[in-house]
Amino acid sequence: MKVAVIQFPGSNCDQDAVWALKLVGLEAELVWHTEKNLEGFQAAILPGGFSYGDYLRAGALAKFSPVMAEVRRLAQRGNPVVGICNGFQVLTEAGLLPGALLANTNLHFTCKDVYLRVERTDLPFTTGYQPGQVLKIPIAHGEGRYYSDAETLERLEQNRQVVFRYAPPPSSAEGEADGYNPNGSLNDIAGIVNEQGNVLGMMPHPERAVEGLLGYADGLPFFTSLKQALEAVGA
Amino acid sequence: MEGTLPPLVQEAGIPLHEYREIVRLLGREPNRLELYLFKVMWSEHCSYKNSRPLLKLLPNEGPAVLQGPGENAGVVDIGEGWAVAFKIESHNHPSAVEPVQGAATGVGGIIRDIVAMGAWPIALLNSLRFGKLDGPEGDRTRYLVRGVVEGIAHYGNAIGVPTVGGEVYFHPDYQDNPLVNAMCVGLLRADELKRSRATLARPVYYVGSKTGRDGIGGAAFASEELSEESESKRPSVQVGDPFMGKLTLEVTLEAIRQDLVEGVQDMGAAGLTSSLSEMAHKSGLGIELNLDRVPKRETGMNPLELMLSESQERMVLVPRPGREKDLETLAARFGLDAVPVAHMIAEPVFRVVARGQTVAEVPTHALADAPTYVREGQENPAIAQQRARDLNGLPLPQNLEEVLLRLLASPNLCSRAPIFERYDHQVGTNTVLVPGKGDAAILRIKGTGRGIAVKVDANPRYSKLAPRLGAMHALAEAARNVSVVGGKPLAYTDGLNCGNPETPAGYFELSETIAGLAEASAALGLPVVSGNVSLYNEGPSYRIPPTPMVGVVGLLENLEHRAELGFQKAGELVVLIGSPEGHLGASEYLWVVHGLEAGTPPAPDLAQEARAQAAIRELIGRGWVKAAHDVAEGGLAVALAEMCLPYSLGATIEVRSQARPDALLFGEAPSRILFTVDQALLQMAVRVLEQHGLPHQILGQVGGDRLTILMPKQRLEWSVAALRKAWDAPLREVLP
Amino acid sequence: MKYHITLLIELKDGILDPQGRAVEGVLQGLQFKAQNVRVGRVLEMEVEAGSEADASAMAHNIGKALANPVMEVFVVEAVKELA
Amino acid sequence: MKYHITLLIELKDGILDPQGRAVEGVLQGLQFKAQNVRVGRVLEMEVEAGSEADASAMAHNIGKALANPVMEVFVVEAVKELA
Ligand SMILES: Nc1ncnc2c1ncn2[C@@H]1O[C@H](COP(=O)(O)OP(=O)(O)O)[C@@H](O)[C@H]1O
Ligand SMILES: [Mg+2]
Repeated sequence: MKVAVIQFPGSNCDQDAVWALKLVGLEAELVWHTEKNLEGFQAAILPGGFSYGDYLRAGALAKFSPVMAEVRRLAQRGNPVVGICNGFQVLTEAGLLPGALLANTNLHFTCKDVYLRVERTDLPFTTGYQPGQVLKIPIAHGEGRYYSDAETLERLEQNRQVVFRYAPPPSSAEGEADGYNPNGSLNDIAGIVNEQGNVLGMMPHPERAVEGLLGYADGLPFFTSLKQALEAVGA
Repeated sequence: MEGTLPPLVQEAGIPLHEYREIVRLLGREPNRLELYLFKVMWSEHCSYKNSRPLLKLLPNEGPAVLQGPGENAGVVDIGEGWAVAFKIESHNHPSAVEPVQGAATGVGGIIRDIVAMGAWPIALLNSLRFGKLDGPEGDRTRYLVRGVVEGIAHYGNAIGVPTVGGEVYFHPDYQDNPLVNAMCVGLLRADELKRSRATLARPVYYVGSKTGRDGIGGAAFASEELSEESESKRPSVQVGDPFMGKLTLEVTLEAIRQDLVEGVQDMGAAGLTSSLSEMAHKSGLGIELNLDRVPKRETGMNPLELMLSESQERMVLVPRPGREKDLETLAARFGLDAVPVAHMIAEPVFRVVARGQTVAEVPTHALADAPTYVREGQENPAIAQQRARDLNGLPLPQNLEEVLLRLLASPNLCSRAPIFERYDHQVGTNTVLVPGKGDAAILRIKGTGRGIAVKVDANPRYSKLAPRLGAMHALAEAARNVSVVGGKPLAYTDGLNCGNPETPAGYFELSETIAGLAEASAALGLPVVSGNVSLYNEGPSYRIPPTPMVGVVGLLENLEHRAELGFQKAGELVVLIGSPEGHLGASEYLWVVHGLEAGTPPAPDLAQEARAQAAIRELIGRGWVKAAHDVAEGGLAVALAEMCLPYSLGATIEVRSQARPDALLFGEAPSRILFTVDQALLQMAVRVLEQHGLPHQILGQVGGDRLTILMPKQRLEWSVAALRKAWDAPLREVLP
Repeated sequence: MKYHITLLIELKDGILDPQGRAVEGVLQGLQFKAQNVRVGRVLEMEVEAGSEADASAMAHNIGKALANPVMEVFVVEAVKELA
Repeated sequence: MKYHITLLIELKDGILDPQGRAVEGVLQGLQFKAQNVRVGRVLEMEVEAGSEADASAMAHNIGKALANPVMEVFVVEAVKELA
């Protein structure tokens, strides 16, 4: 039940992902981007950060890393593959997920809490959530505006591939009701899956939201769901 | 010889008496390269020639101190085998010339100092000073603010170290000379502390980015007044590369983890020259550098350019015997250059070789031991006059409700969210108290129940009017901020930003500032473990206020017991430690409402300060207090308003005193702390305050969505929403 | 032979370019009446190739590798032989 | 008349270009032997001007306003009359 956390040069949420995985009792290992073999791993996480400095375009250069061929193979075999923040950008750049992530409309890196509505609870990452549940999860990115052409968007919606959507806060004391979409994403998209439902990308950071001590708990079910899914397959 | 300065000396801009000293130390005339080695090593930035005699006054020992001043960073013990390394560093002049890259490279530089101690950087803070946002100068100020914030965000976010705190002040005296100081805190195992040392015959490796013509002469540049000439120095601007910075950090720390290296040193100001010569000097040895081996980015670089280059993202590593290949393999894995460019020699000289020829050879102690200066200071009489101004006749404002809104909307008191939202303050998943939630940031130490609290502070208005008091307040307030979240202050780092020490007024301010720090250090029992000096922040028509940016690190032994600043529970009682009466002298109120910067800052009572901090820590440590906030600029009313904002929870407060209402509401005084406590615990809490011999008052109760203040003759009331509106807007306009 | 390549990578028409808008705002504030401002990237580099045609083909492939077809287009702006 | 302007803003020689370095490293990994890669910005926009000479002058002034003289240079790459 081992999860690979891929380390590109410039990844910086790699250790945080390992920490969150271990917290729910999953085995996790860092895998350097030049690795050509993911044998023995049941799932992979592409963590947040600034792979290759995010130079040229966030995620643009990491798609050429040798390990990506293996990530693709894992995805094709139906194993769970998760891209968080920069990892999401890498997955779209690599064509493992449709669309692209463009510069936030506010044109700057933004680190703050956002609210997400869970649109699907039948995925290996979301069985622990209630349908329509609203989560508080932090974001930290400069290029998170989800974009795709109209057809792709339509298809995403029809296939129910949108997993998380930015939403207004549940109570007014917790922030503004308008302006809840932090980056200008189309259809308030914060996270999507591929058609098969095993490759997920999201801009917010569930791995930062797994401990009450840090003020969050809503990211925990993400990882416990993943654990259950992996155990179900393993068993 | 006076009239006939040798042309070389004139070109290098070295004072004649220093040149003579160089000739004496060498026993001969230096060649051009050697002269420049002296120029950079004897600059204030590298040699502390004006500040060293004064800095000796600062206490630097204490039970927690593992490494005091003198290394790349100070280190304190935080228990369970862990230690933290921290230091503050200025990047003022580069930021004035090119704000984005100046700030970015400032962040990169301080991170490398922490890494050089063998510590994993876990937090960044910054302390910024700008001129006016209004009036015709506002455009340039906004340009600088945007650039500096972008630079800090660019570097810190990408390298993956959370920026968890800082402070920003706007004051007209920084118009021509903004200040950008960055502080970094790193975590290490106490027994893995590294120093800048090497043993005989060891090869010395250069690791990281290649050397280009970046920032040539930067260290010397930093020690000069900004002038028209700075324009022409522009081509030498250094560009930060957080991506390479991250790889360099990982190689260095992994090499330490695998025990491959015996010594570590960053390449900061004055690049190869200072890093190698200082390491040799500290090791009691000499070093021979072969310039042909230095990785170069550009062709045709001459020895002088190589020696003075301040290219970023470079480190010096000294492998343990037999581990050279392992180090090279490790660096190759990250795609970095790792080249033995030098080796340690017995003869205590710094020898530079290029193409088989010795191009410079200088005794290491000569470079290290710049002459020091003790000067005569004298206060600028205009400041004494401003201080002496009588404030008794000050008119009372008509509408006190409006005054609070104006204060909350002043650039020095308004919300900092537009700034800190641009910084990743959570990467690393250790940030327990994020910016905006507490007076200090709290970081947990994974695998323990412990945490550290960090804060940097300095009030330029106090320091301008009374440098000695200002410095005392800076340390007291930074420590108080750490105490009110529940942390016990352990030690501090200080970034001393002052004017030209060669002028009597500049020297007066520097020496008074250090004297004030020394006094407060002793009284509060807090040692200094690292710091930085940035002098010559002065030009023909301006001098910055002396600005001692004090960064305090404190320990929370049990993270369960901590406090934040916002009111959290309706029904809790609001208690004030200290007196409700504040002083108007040097206050933010006086400036914002009356346009005056005058009077004397309040005189700190350091013994009471220590007791107030101990008391609030005790209350938090017992688990009785979850909300606490120090009363700083803007006085009681502003502090209460700030407590309403985080959770949109109001309070009803009654102030009983015959003092002027503006002094009660907006006057400032040290050692004051507001906290809330459950009714059932009130008596016990009060007993703690009595045991500590502290004046205190129960002011009122938390609840509702309004802040109400009942005064002897009037009732003031604001909705929390109105407070927020005033407070939110001003910096949003600068950073949309 | 050595060739110098200039490659432009730009956002497709119709995709919101907030940076372009911001620049437009700045320019209009400065009384330049610029419209439809778009901001993209220019890459300059040197490559070895047997002929100009080879260098052009290489420039094309590099553009293809670096641009994201979801929202970008690239243009080989120039290919010049270096002395 | 309307003109289309293309403006390149690039880092001065000798100034470290971290983006260029990173792109170069990746291209070399892909067996493109690209060297001295530099990454800059390209701006495209439309302006009103009385003549092509006026439009060029305007392009020049815009370049001057937008390039950071501390680190950057600009080139007016093209000025074209629009139908
Ligand atoms: N104001 C100060 N207070 C205490 N220590 C200081 C102060 N200024 C400098 N130091 C110490 O002097 C030493 C030399 O500083 P510096 O040359 O800035 O180091 P580096 O080159 O590593 O940045 C360091 O140990 C630093 O912490
Ligand atoms: Mg150092």
